Amino acid sequence: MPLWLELTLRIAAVVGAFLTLPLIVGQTEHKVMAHMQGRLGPMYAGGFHGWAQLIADGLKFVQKEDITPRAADRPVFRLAPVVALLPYLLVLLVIPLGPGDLVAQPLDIGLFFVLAVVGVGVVAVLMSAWASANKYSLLGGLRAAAQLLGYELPLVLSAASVAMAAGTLSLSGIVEAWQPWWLLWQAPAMAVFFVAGLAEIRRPPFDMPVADSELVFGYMTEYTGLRFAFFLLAEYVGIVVIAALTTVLFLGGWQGPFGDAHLGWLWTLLKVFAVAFVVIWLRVSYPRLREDQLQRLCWLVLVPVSLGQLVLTAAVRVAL
Amino acid sequence: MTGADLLLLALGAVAVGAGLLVVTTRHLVRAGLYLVVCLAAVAGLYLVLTAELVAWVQVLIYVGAVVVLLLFAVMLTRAPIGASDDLDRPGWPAALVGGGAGLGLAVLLVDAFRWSTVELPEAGTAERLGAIVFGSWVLPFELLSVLLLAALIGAIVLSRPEIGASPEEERR
Amino acid sequence: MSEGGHGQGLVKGLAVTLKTMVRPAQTQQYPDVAPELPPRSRGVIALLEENCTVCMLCARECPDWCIYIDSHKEEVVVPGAARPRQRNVLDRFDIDFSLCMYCGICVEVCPFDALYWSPEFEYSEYDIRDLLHDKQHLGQWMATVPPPPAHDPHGEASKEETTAARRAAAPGAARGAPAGPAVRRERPARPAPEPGGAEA
Amino acid sequence: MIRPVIPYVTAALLFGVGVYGVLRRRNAVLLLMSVELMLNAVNLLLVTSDTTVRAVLPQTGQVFTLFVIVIAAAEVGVGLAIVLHLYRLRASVALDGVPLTDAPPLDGATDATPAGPLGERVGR
Repeated sequence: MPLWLELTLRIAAVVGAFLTLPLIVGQTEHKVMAHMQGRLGPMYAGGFHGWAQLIADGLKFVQKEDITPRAADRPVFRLAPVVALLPYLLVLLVIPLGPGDLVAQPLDIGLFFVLAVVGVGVVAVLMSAWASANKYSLLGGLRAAAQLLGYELPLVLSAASVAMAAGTLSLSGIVEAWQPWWLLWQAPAMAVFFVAGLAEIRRPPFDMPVADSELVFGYMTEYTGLRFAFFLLAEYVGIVVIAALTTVLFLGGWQGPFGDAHLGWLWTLLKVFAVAFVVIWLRVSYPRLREDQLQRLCWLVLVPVSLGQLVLTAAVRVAL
Repeated sequence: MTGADLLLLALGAVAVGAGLLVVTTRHLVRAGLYLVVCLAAVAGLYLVLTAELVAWVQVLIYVGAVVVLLLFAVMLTRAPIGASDDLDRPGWPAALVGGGAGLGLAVLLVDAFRWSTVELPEAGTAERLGAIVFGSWVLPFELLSVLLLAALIGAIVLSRPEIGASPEEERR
Repeated sequence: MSEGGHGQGLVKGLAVTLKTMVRPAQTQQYPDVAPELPPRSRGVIALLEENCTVCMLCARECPDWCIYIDSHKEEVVVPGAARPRQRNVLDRFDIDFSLCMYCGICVEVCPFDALYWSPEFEYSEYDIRDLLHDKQHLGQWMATVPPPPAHDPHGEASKEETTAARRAAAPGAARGAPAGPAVRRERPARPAPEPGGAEA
Repeated sequence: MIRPVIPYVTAALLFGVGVYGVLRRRNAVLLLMSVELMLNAVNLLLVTSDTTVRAVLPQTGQVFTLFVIVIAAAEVGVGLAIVLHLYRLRASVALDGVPLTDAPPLDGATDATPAGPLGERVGR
């Protein structure tokens, strides 16, 4: 296969995943959330149990008027949704789906790349918050910035723990080094990473930046139509990314009970969707934290736990 | 001119252009956003120069944290939307000194290197840099951690003016 | 609260949602699947025109004033009577369902069972003016009124039966009882003695 | 195979831009941004010099760049704390409005002078 064809194929695959996985997660969220609340969820669009609901939503968003408030900073306002979406697309490039070549772009320091790029998303939040010329947006943006900066620390620390355990920063390398007993050894790091990841993508119960009962819709208040859809899409790609990272770092990626070599991609996808289900489950079960509880959880629980995990990881590594 | 040269040229132009916008724009927040572009372009330059780890550290620390902190501060100090008139002082001496420094250095460096070419060194991967940091440069590294701690404590002390006041005072 | 208390609560919350998820949903697929309403649901008010005597009680009691009644008097010449009788003829009986609050007072007060509750509820309109149902429209709803419930087998016997039995048992019960008093005694509890008195 | 003069000149120009910004800007946060530009210019210089200078220890320039980035992060943290404190004191971050001669009333929040300027502003 010539190089350019392979490259095109890989990028097409990533873009395909980028466009379908969030939709699947979104539809799952519709359905799971509905059933957890004793409802049925969407039932009409597409016929069978409303499978096409999100496509219909997308069509609706496309048709809606694209409003930019008069007082807004136009270019910044219009650019923000794209900036919110782009980092996640880049992250999907390096997440390994299966053993060997099943990754769009194997990267030596994949973990570092992922953490660095995910961190860029906060710029988009600040852009949209400030450019909206709306006090609720600004409040939401400031909340988001404080939250994202704070939770980046436990996120990176817990990821560092697993990188330390595996002795590599490459995501594929981490999966290869993973052993089932790491589930126990790295359990605190996994919990911290998952919770911090939830906060990074601003999912309930960590959705203070968009808290609709307090801030209208936070930094997304002024957005309409396609730009708003981009923000929503970013949220769902965020779920996929966090679930995939949790899978790859802590759940052994493509390692399964059997058939790793051929069914690896299936194991990865299964685990990703299982984690995504937990993300949705948490959203339904827990109420939103208060702003001070959020910071308290970060600095008084997650950071110490992740530091302790680092010490534990180092101790076990030295002992082995 | 190789492909790498062209990339360097383009990224350098973006970096310098965005940098110029940072220091000349009259929109406070946009200055921060141009800074993002500039820093990202510099990260791109690092990548072309095979300094992988440094590039991603640049993205993680600079774009993800430093610029966000700066933007945060801009918003906390009530930046207006749109142009502000009182950002600059009269700038001829500044232009003179800045232009002089930049162009002077540029001329010096051009004179030193001309149009010579060099081979790119081995990539600065995490493994190699880690070996060097923890091999030859351990002491500075440890000093840096102390510096960071000091900065952390300093920032906390500075941003809490109530420290030292009685508990009742703090609760007020 | 201890940390254990927190953890317990968190787990309990997850358990509740999970349990709810595997149970069947409460949602009714209404337009596709007709809802199972109780048989005596109050959907719309039906009018049995023949029973109406234009006593105006319903219109007077209606808290929303949403019942409009017009009538005229007609003379009915009864052969053998000294003079012609007068009779109210219903010209208009409208209920404005955009005003109605479904309290059911009109149905309660009607002394002649001219108004009934029908469980039919799908009569929304695109134009609010179409919610004014005239007597013809109201009469059409009569078809949907469910039959009255059967007597409770263990309950008290109906007033007609007991009265008839008493009459039959009483001395001098050879003559048949006139219909009027029997009907009147049928509803002793109704707080509307006026039409009954007028008829007597 | 690259021409190192391109990143070198980029670094020099970035440094000049940074100097210009430091001298020109009145707003303290913008000034910090300009300082970041200068630091980046130095970083770029260090990384580029790794390609041209074959030192005994390879990639020392990159290691130094890492160190500089860390120092820059610390600098921004403390610098912004100072700027925010200044804003709280004076409701402005214009640097040439800062009087360097008289000391700011830092003891304003203590019980001795409860109505001091700091006490008022903090309460806002």
